[in-house]
Amino acid sequence: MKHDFEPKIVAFVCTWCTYAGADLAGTSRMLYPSNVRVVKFPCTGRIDPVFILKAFQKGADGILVSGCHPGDCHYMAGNFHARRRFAVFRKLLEFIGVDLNRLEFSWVSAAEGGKWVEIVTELTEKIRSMGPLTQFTDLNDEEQWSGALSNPELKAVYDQV
Amino acid sequence: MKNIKNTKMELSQETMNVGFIKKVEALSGSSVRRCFQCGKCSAGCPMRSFMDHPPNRIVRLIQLGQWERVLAGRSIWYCASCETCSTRCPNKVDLAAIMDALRKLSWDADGPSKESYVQLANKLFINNIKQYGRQYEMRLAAVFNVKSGQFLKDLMLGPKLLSKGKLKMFHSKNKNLAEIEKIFSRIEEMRKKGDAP
Amino acid sequence: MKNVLNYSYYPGCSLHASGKEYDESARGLFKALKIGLQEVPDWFCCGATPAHNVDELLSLALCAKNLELADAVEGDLAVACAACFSRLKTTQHKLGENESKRKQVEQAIDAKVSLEKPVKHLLEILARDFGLERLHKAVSKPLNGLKIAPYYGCLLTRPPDVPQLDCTEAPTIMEQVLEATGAETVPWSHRLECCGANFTLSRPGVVLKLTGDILASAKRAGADCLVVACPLCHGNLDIRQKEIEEATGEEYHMPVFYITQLLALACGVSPNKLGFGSMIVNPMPLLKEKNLI
Amino acid sequence: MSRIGVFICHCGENISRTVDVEQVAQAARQMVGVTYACDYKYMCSDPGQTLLKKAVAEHRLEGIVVAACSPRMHEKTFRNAAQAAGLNPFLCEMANIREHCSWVHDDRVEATAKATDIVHMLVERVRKNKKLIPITVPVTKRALIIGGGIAGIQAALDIADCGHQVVLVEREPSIGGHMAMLSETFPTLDCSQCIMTPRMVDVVNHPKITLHTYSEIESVDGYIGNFSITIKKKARSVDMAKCTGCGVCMEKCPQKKIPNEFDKNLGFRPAIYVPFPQAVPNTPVIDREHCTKFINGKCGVCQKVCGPGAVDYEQQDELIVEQVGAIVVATGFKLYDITEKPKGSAIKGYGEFGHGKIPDVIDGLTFERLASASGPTGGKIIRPSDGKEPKQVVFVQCVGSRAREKGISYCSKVCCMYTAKHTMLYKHKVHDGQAYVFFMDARTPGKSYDEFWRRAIEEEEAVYIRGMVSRVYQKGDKVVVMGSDIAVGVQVEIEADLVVLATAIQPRDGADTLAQKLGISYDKYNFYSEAHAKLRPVECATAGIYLAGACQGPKDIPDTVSQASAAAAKVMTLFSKDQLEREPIVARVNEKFCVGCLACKKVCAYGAVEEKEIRDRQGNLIRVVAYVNPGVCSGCGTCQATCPSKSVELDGYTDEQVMAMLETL
Repeated sequence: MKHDFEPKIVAFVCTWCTYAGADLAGTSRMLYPSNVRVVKFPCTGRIDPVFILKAFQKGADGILVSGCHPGDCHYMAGNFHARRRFAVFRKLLEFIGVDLNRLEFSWVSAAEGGKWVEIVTELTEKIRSMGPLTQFTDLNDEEQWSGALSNPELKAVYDQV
Repeated sequence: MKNIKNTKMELSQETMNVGFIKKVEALSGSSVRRCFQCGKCSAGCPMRSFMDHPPNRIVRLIQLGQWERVLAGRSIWYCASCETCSTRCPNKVDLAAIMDALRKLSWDADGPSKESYVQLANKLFINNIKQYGRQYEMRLAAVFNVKSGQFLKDLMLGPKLLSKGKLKMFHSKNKNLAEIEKIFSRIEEMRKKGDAP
Repeated sequence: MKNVLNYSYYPGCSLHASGKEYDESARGLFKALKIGLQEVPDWFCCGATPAHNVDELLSLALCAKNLELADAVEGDLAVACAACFSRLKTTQHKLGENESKRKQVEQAIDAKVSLEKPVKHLLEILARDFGLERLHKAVSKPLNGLKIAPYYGCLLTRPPDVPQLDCTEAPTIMEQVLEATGAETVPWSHRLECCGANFTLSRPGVVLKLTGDILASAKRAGADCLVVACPLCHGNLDIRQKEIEEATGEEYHMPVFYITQLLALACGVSPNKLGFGSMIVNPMPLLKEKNLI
Repeated sequence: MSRIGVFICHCGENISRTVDVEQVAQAARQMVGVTYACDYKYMCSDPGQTLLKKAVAEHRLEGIVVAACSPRMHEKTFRNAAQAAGLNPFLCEMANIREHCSWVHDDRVEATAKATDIVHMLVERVRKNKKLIPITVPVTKRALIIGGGIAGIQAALDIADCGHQVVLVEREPSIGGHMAMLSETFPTLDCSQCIMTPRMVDVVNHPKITLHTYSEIESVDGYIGNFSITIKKKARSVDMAKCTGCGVCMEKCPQKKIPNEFDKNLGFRPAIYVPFPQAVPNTPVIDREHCTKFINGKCGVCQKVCGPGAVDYEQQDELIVEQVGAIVVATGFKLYDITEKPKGSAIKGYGEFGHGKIPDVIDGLTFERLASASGPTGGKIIRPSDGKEPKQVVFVQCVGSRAREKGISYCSKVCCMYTAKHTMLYKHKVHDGQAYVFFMDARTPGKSYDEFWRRAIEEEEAVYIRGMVSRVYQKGDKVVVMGSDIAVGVQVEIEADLVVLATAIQPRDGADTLAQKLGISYDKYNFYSEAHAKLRPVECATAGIYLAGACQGPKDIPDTVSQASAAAAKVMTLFSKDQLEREPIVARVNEKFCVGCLACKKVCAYGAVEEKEIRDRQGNLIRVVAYVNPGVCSGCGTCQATCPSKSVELDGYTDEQVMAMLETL
């Protein structure tokens, strides 16, 4: 291994633009870090913020959401809905204490294989320098293994049940 | 003559001199109407900064038959005949030839334009040919300075060139001189008869 | 000694006066290469720019008459001066395609115009007729280490369908000829710009500006010297260089050679016969520095 | 689902060079639910597919993951193979280990690990996949065309010639639209009437075309393949079945001085009239606003003189219903009327041109009528004010167009060309006249267009002056135009006899209300929006509705006809099947959980979400829920991500499937 820490990046992409753009990076034989896992959706409009939480929870260190350029959406306005939705969602993420640098949004068209490579590479390097995201995995471990309820109020409720 | 450069153009069939357009086209052998004012001629013209009307505007003024504005300006006398405009014109408007035509028209009319130094130099040059058959730069320069009243112009250059053997003080007569004179007189005659422009 | 090629020769007025080193070196070079040059007897002025500037018919007639004179001498017509070359070619071109102009000219010179004889610039003869390979072989003193800015000026290549010497906007003929001698040519921006030749007498201010730009560009490109094929360009670049330096405060000291001077030097002609002494900007220090004399 | 087969492709060496395919197969065998895994040199080849089919049968596979190239490349191939093996095609997924893995990574260990991860994700996904059945919708093979201009006529004839029924609805008494008003057309200068009127006659004679003129769309119901259209036939006051088109009524009508709209008010018409002699149908209509009989009841001449007894003052507006499967909207344009300044509109007037005040300042369409051989002057170009022949005519381009401040920022596209044409027509008719054109840019993209424009200048000697006109005013019997030649840099003044303004092109009045009836989108100027500017230029986002001509944006005749034929081709594609089959990637509403907030309806760009009333057996309304019409839904899934109660699911991309994939991280 070349690095101490290999971050796990999940990319939520739309099938018409960014997925095709990533395909183009492949057919053009461009190289980029292998940390990214791609999840395909018909449109960024389909991407529920819950998926992002889920991915973080399951150990993703960074997340990329990418779709068609504004105005180029295959479904006319799906990417606008997504953009608006995530603008709000970022506030929530900030509130629960996730560094917003771990979540990136971009537009990559079907013709922008190079841009896809650039974005994935930059994000990987950025997350690598930030280190792993432990908040969620720690929580996960506690829930599953410790069985201890740290909060006295919760404990009271638990005991009642 | 009052400065008409910036005055309003009142366009009508009377004020647009179509005859002038036709004359320029005939003399230059180039279409004037073909120009669509892309400005490439002015973009590459080495003399643009010395001109009052840039080359593209000259063509535009011809298109509108504004002969006074064209000939009153000094632009035509500052064209260096470098052919850059004609070479690069996307519409094959031969502006260098059009400039020649305009100078001829101005020359013939003893033009409203007197870019006198250039006119004078051209006149002397042609007279030299008529008189000697070949150019004698020393004579050309000296006469030019005398006629233009710039007695001291390039004063320092003369002796230097002379010492380098670059200026001939004396010259022999060309054997074909009679023939040259005939060419001049024939052309003059043709013009009198209206056989030549 | 038999010549490999033979030409009739039209030097033009300048080559008998301010451009005499062009004439001397051209004759020297051609002799060394065994190319015959026979001057057209009693040729006269082609009219140059002033004539066609104000009187196209006169200009065409003068050239047509000269072409007629040239017919008496054997061989294609070799022309050294770019202006004469341009005028003669233009005349052939215009009279060839315009019936009425041809008739007028015929009336003016009282003879049939003959457009058959090919008019060739010296460069064309060297690069094409004689050939770069033969030229390369003839070099006895390669011009190694000399960085040259070849200057074409206006009339060698423009307008496109008239001189047909080389590509109008990106010619390489001078570079090719010079590189055959082992010299290095620099790529530079002002190869094809106008020097303002026509105004040297009437509006020297114009010349100072245009020629100044050319010198500055050549200096920027790192050239040791300029090479020209036109006596008018030479006049402006060489004779007025001192004035330009005074006006702009820039120092150039850039010798301006006729292309034939350097070629002849490379082909072993004695430097004494090449008119280096006639140049205003002294080329000797440069030639000595490069071990060429 | 627990019997998954994993098939890993080498793709020659494209994958196996960087990915250890055997190791991936080995890892796959350890994954939960995987019954069978193998690798093969070329999965997409015939032997590869046979291998796949055999494995399905032998191992009783219930789901398939093909780890190979991008699904964009071969998903269809492998789904077909799965189907041939007896599996539902939607139980086959592709893991992209070529474009997204072997081609973009060079480290064999990393690439193999990533490929294994990708396969794992897809295996988990397939386990949650459900069988999906393609959606079928019946298609009524009948098309509605709205608008009887050249666009509507072209589309109607194309579709009808293909053997389908067409209903053509036109608001005016005659079809023909603007093209019937034009004199000659650029760039060929052929006579507009000569090429237009035969097409109009073709329409009326076509056995497959039902023509409703003087009619408007009242309402639109239904969806692709199944529209129900209510059409209002306005009372014509003439029985079309009885009328022979003899024209006696028009001759005898005592009202003769009504300005003729078709001739841009240059001529007059009676109260019972056909707009122009070549009108189709050639049945007159009574203009009830101007007819004396309708104003005060004191006439009735036309009824008396009508031999067949076709004139019917009692006729009422009539509503008819037509069932169609597709709609082509071809409502065309109108010219921006700079004399009026519509209230509440962002569009400002152009007082400085004096249009409407100075009689000799006219618009382009008026000039067309002047130059038309069948126009009010018989093709003689005269000034409206005194009927004299104008010797100096000034044309002004871009009046209203390309002027953000005035409310229209777009280019009207046809003005440069028709103005060039006008200068030619003028020169052909007034040989000693001089045409001047003030223009900002000449926009002449199109076959033989720039050449045409240059011809106007170089051969027909029109003087083009680059620069906009500042003001136009009356001076005696002349109209003075104040402009500027920006090439010369001085002001220009021309004392003209006639000034022609090339005013902007706008959508027809009422374009927005029609769009609302149809459920299609339109831009801020009321031009209709296409589904995709490049790839779906003639379709609306609403399935089954197509666009043709200037209603979608300013357009010239060749472009209009092309678009109309393209729209017709789209309709014919739709009609080529009895049932409309669509990929079943559509959203479904779980009515049990739906709270009826209809947030989904708001975000749906296709209008696929409808309100559905849930009633008890007595018919009492219990609640309203959302319903996604599968015939209209395009499957973007925005509704699902929006739904606050998670009661919409997009088939093929359910939350369950996505979550299963994320679980593997």
